[in-house]
Amino acid sequence: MNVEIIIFYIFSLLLLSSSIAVVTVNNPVKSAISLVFSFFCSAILWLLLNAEFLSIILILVYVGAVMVLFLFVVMMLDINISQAKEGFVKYFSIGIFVFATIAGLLSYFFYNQFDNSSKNIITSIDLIGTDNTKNLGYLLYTEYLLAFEIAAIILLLGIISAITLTLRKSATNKYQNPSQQVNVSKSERLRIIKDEDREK
Amino acid sequence: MIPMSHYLIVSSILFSISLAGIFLNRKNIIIMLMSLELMFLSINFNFIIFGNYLNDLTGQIFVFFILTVVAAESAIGLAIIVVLYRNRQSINVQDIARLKG
Amino acid sequence: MINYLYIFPEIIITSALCFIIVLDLFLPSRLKYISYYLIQFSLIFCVYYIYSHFNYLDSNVSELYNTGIFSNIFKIFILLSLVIIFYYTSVFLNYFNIYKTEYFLITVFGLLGMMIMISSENLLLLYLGIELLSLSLYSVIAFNRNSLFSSEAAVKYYILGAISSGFLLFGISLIYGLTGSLSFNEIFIYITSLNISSNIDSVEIIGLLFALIFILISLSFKFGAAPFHMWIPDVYHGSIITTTLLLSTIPKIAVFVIFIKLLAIVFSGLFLFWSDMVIILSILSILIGNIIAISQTNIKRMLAYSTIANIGFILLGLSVGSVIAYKAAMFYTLTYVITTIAVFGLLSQLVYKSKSVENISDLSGLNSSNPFLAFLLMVILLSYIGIPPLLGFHAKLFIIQALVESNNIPLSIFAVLMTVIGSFYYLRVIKVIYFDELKDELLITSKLYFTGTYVIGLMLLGLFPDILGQLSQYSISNLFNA
Amino acid sequence: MYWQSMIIIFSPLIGAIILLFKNKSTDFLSSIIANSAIGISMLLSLWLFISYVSGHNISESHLIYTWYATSGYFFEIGLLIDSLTIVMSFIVTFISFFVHMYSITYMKGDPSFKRFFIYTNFFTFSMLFIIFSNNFLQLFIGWELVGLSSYLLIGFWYNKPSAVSANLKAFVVNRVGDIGLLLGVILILITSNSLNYIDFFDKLPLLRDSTINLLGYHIELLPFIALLLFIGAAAKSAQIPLHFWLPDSMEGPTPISALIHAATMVTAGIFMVARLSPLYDLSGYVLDLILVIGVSTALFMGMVALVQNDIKRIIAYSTISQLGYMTAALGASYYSFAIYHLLTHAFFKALLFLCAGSIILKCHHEQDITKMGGLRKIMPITFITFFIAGISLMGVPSMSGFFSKDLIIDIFKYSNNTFVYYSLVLGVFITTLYTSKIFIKVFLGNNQLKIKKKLDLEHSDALIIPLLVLAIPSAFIGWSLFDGVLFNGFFDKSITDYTRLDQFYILHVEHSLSFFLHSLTSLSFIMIILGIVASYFLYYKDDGLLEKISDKFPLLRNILLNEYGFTSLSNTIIPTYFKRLANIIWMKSDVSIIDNFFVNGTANLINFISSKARLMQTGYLYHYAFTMIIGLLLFLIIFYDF
Amino acid sequence: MFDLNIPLLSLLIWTPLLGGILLFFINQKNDSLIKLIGFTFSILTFFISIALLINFDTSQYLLQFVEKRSWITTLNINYHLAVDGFSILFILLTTTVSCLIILFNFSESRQQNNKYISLFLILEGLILGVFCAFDSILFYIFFEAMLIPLFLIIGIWGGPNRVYATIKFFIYTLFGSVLMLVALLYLSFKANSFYILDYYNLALSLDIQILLFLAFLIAFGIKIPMWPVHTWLPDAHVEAPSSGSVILAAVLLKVGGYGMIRFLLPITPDAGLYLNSFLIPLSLIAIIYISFVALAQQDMKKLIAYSSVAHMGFVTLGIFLVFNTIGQTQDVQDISHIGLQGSVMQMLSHGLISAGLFICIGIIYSRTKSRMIDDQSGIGQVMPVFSALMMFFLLSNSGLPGTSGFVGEFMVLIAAIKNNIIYAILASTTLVLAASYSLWLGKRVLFGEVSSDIVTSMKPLRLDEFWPLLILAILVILIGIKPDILLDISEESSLNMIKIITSKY
Repeated sequence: MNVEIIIFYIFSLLLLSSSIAVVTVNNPVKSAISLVFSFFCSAILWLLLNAEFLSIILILVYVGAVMVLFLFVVMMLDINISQAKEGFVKYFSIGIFVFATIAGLLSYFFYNQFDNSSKNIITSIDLIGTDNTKNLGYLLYTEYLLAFEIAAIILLLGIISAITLTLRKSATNKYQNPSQQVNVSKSERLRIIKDEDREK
Repeated sequence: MIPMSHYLIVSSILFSISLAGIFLNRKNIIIMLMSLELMFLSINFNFIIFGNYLNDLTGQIFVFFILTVVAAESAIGLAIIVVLYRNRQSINVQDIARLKG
Repeated sequence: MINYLYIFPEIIITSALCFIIVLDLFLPSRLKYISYYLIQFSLIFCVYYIYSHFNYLDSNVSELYNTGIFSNIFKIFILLSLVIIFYYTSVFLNYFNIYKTEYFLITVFGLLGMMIMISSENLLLLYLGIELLSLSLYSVIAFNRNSLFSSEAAVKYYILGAISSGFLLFGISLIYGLTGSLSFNEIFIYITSLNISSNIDSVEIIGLLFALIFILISLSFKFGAAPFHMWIPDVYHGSIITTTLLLSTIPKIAVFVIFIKLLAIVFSGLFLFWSDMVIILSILSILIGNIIAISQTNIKRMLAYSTIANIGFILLGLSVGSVIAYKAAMFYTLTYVITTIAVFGLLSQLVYKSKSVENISDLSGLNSSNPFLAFLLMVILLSYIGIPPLLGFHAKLFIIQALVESNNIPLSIFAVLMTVIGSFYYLRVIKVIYFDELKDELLITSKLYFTGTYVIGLMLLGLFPDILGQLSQYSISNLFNA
Repeated sequence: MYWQSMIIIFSPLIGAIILLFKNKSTDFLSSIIANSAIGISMLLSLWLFISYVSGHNISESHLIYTWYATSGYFFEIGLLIDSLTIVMSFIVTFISFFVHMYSITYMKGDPSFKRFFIYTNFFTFSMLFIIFSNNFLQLFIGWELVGLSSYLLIGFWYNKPSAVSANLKAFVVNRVGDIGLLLGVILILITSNSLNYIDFFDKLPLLRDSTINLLGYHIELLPFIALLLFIGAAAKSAQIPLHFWLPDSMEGPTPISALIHAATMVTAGIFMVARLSPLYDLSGYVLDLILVIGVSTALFMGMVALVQNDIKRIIAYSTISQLGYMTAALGASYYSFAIYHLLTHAFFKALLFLCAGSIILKCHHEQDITKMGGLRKIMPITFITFFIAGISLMGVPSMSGFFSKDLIIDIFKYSNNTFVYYSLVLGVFITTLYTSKIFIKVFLGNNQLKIKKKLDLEHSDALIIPLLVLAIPSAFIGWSLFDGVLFNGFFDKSITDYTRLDQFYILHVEHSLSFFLHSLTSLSFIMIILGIVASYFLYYKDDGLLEKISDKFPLLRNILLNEYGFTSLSNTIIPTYFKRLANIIWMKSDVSIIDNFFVNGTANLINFISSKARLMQTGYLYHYAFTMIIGLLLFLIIFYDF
Repeated sequence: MFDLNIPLLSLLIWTPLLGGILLFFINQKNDSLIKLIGFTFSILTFFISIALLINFDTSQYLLQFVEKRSWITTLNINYHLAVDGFSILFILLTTTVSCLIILFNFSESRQQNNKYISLFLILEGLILGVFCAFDSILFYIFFEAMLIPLFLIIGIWGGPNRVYATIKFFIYTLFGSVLMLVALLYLSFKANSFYILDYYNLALSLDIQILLFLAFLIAFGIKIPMWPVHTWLPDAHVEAPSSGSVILAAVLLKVGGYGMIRFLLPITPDAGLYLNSFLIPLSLIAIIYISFVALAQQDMKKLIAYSSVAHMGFVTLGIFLVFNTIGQTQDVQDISHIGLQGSVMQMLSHGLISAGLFICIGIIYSRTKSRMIDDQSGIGQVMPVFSALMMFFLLSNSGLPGTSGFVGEFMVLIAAIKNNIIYAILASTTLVLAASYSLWLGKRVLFGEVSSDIVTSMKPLRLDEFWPLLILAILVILIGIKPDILLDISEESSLNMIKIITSKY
């Protein structure tokens, strides 16, 4: 019995139970918190798998940014959560069935596939290199540079589309349109009004 | 020593939970989104496990990209949900069934 | 290292994107058309560039990216299609006063995704390309923010699309775990090195089979093959018509390329398995598409089901697994895209009661109000049915020919019989156009010069199907020689 | 002979075509064209007839043109000129000419005057086409064309519903017979590889023992062919059970009844059997069948004539009955006798009809004899000619009808076929009865219709001349042709019964004079006298007597009035059941089962499936996701076993 | 024979097609110009077909006027045109009838006349294409493309129930033809060529032959149409405008018979022999059963439509009987040759007669606006010339000798009797049945008392109505009295066809 094994089982259990909570809990806020907890557990498990950089990224980016975004949206939309989960029971058995079948199939398969050879044992020795982050960075900027660029484009797309979708010119807000300001012409700025009274 | 299959089994159970979560959820789209996050988490698990097993960093690279993309995806997804909410004042899954047949 | 010359087309697009994003901010609304024309120009320039470096680019950039003749043909096709789609889109958006440059920009992101998909030689790049495309499509669908339908469609597509991405990734992870590589080439070598027929029950093969199923399902989802088609009717229906036009055309080409690359090359060793899966998919698609389309009243929805049926036909061609069949499938895909651009483009130009055309009955009596338009629409629909000598016929002919050559007579009979059932709903539209009384005058948003030319070109292509036939032959043979 | 025959045949056709395409022509011009066309034919026929009778008795065959020729089979249109042809052509053209002449007056003032002559000219052509034909195809073509002419002429007054019903009936019934004829013709073609009469006759010995497979039974070929052909003949010559169209055909103009439905067309069947005598000689039991049909037609149809009151119908039934006599002769293989009776009958029956027409015209188209009377003084010529024709019909010795009819009766007398013999003799009695009935009712008694006598002859010359001309052969042709022609080997080259004929002549006839004298003591002459006496009492002396007798036998009367059920069968039962059957087939089978159930049913089924299947698309996201996941699951399960 | 270097067949096909396309661009108000152009092009086509006939060598069975250009190189499909003795007869029929239809159309005025006539010309071109094509895919393309013009003709200018009728017609025929496509592709795969004559040399097993046979049978059986797949025809006829009915009955149905001769006979003779005990009853049912159905009709067009089906029963009978000669003596083969010729003859004759009848019904309809038999009576008194012509066609329809209607039936019956006398006995009932329904129609419509004021006020026959009828009538008589004018043309081809079938196995 080694510490790693204990950690593995504990956090695996926590991970699975919290993810079940994500799915079953009524309140989206609670659900989100459970998800955060799942992420946290996985980060720890990832550490066991020699993925230090990714486990930190998971915490930073996921828990720190994405989940916050989730929570933010949940709060902002002010969702009515008091409704009961009608029909849940009805579908629950099907859910369990599907869950059991897929999980069973996959587990059975994995168990057969990867349990026999000696290579299948995860060791605590770092096989890849001492500095996981550095190695990753190196690969990222050499072999997978193109992919990296594309990822950047994806993020850009994410930004643009999120903005385009949600940005609304509210009637109550007062705002300036920079392009209008820049392109303003003389005739628009100055209006010459004939003073009829004076002409008389 | 934890056998690799244990990790994989954990990840596949996670995957199954997320799948079940997607269609068991009849109320809230956001929970669906969260189930999806779980699904990606399980996939990331897979990659990391396999990377470890193969003694190869490509798996982790992949996970890195998945994280990036899923973040962007979540942003867009949430934006869409916001748009939907503005139109319908609800993000109840059972309410968004105008398109059918 | 990457020789950037090879990815110059992508670089052109990306830089044009970045430039126009910024430029557009500073353009006054009356000058917004400039960015539209810039986008169009950059697309055409890109076509020109690819065309002028057609052979020069014929090499692998790296393990990640391939820009062979095969990819170039599809890229040119996609680019040209997108130019046409943008033409219709701009007319449509301008008419309904919802013009936004972002629409085009986001679409061009999708285009980039497709180009990456087409060229990718690596599962990672493939994934990124697919995601880029999907993300852009999610936003484009939701673009008409004030429409409940649009946002509902976007949500549905988003959730289901994410599930499908998950499946894809799961499959990829299995492949990675089994072969230790993401490169198409290495996976191909690994699979062919396994002696499939002798150890059919070995764990590796079962693992690969699992991976194959996950990847295939994900791609079928993107393609719209039943039973993973559920999003198609809703999304087509919910989006504005030009988005439907976009959705139903070029992404299918990109997905088709992926299909053919993965199935015909990478997983060619697993033909025994995937051909059965593809047959199941195609039979279901043809059945569901053709049968449910009959009871549709919304024209976009009907065409959505028709898309499913058409996808079924493409898959039917793929399932055969011979070079002739790939050729036929490619021919079919190109034909399908050309025809679909025509039909949605034409419908996008119609206005009924100051709204875009929605129901089939909106078209009634079109022949008496605008005979030329009615004629064009009829030609397109007949092409869909597969009435010779229109293009659609040749497409079906090629597919069935491939099936027959592989001695798959029952499937070919099934296919032709479903064509007959399918003809019914197209005929109903023709019936509405030609035989019904005129209800309310349909307005046209722009002159029909372009559409007319396009459809007549379609007819000419039908008379000379060798053009597309040779193209398919050329590109498929290049795929296999490369 | 070739060109003469060609002119005989085609002159009427040309006349018809000229009339058809001549747009404006007066009635006079039309009649001139029509009559001269027939006149040419008649004169040439007469000339040919005389030259044949005077010894130039040869048989020759010509090809006119090829209809179609293919490997081993040859379809032609040609001529066969022999004594039989010549006799028939003489009869047809002669009667046709005089009927045409008669019609000029009879049809005067009819709006379709020209059309009438087109039809009659065309009919004459068709009839000659049959007569001169040297092959079966041509026979069939002509056969149908005369049917067509008959159809057109019966329905000549096409706005009269009864006329158009009658002509439809006539055509359809004839078509029933044509089925037999056509099948027979084709059987001949495929068994003998030729349609030419002569070729076929040459092949007959080879075909004697051949059989044909009909539903697994092997049937002798030649009798079968003979039977099929006789069905055609029976329909055309109005033999039981295909006779019922003929009485109805009296809806046509009376000259037509004279020409077609008494003298010429209806005898085509007799002619055909005679023409095919080599075949019928070999056809065994079919001859017996023909005999039975002939005798029963002769007897039973004559009985029907007794209860009729319409003058034309009586004569029509009489025609059927006389045709029965001819058929009986055919059945006894004495074809020449049949042809001989055909010849005499043509004249006197045509004359009877023309007289009837004359009477009808005088009586303002009243045809019921019970309403007529006393026309003797008003129409003396008609009276005399009718009298001649009448006694000829009865068979009063020395008249034409006597020679031909008594010959037929004598066949059976000498062949000890007593049943047939007595039947036919009874037929003579009946013939006498109804002939006398007409005679008495029309010419004697009171002038019920108050018809005035005019100073001129009863009608114009064109109407009277034919009556007078036809009266001559009706009276004398029997005797004049008896020894010199009939028993002098005239038909030797065309009909095969010459040995029988010779024997008959030597054994039973000896000479026409002795035949005549002998007959004065025969049973049939007694019957004639009995008949005249009976009719004197029944029709002249006491009107009530007939009523009483018929009241005594209501069943018999009803049977006769209903023509043994044929009237209702042909007028109501068959059409009704046909229609009902047609309707059932259409509505039940075609519309309900094939169209609605299979065709539209499939479409509706697909529609139904479609409308149900679209409900799968519920619109709920979780259902969509569920479908995807189930799809995944299924794929995994299906392919896990690989 | 002199050799022309003009591609006569292409000219034949494309003249009407171009005429049709040209007419689309003519202003629909300019009625006389439309008629002029339409007639010019159709008469031009007719003259081309006459030129074809003059240059046709009837003494040989080989294909003539062959034109071959490669078309779809990827599949090795060629633009391959030629004619043999069968096709040229049908070409002549098509050009003649089309000419007359366009002439007849002059009498009718309608909306969008330019399109109407244009569609007719296009239809004519496509039908001619079917008869000329010797590449199977080209054949199929023409075969199926024919649907569109007729679909539109019936759908746009048809009667009140036209939608049902057109869609039924379209789907029915499409259903038939798609199976044929599979069969054609299979054959081309086996023969490694799309040239139809190459299929004749294939040695196919019986099972395969049966499948192929059924595919072709469904295609052509629906087109011709055979019982029990005939139900589209009455509907289509009733709803079609008069001239549409004419071309449908006169020419379009013949495509089915032509296809049977071209494909069923030489390619799948064994299957034919095997299935004949099932096929011949179908033909006999068509003859008898459909005649009864015709008897029950109240609608003139339906009656004639059903009568067409019955007549086509003879065509199929003659064709199917050819199968029975396989393995028989020379004598039997000669007879079945007569039967085959009879089928061809029956088709040609029916083309002319039904054209005449439908024109007649069209004339009545244009005056009384009703096709119901009960609505009219005594037309003969008002329109004597017309009635005479209509009566003539009705009589021809009942197979009167001396008209073309007799020739085919007679020849088919010859073949039937040789095979089995029961077939002949059953088939010959048509003599009575056809006469019954034809003449019954004549009796009700033309004869009798004038029924109503509508009939009384019917206008007399116009010249542009009279001439088509007269020409048809003359042709009917001409063929009736001297059929070898036409029979000689197809003689060699037919003999060769029999030889192919019998020598193959």
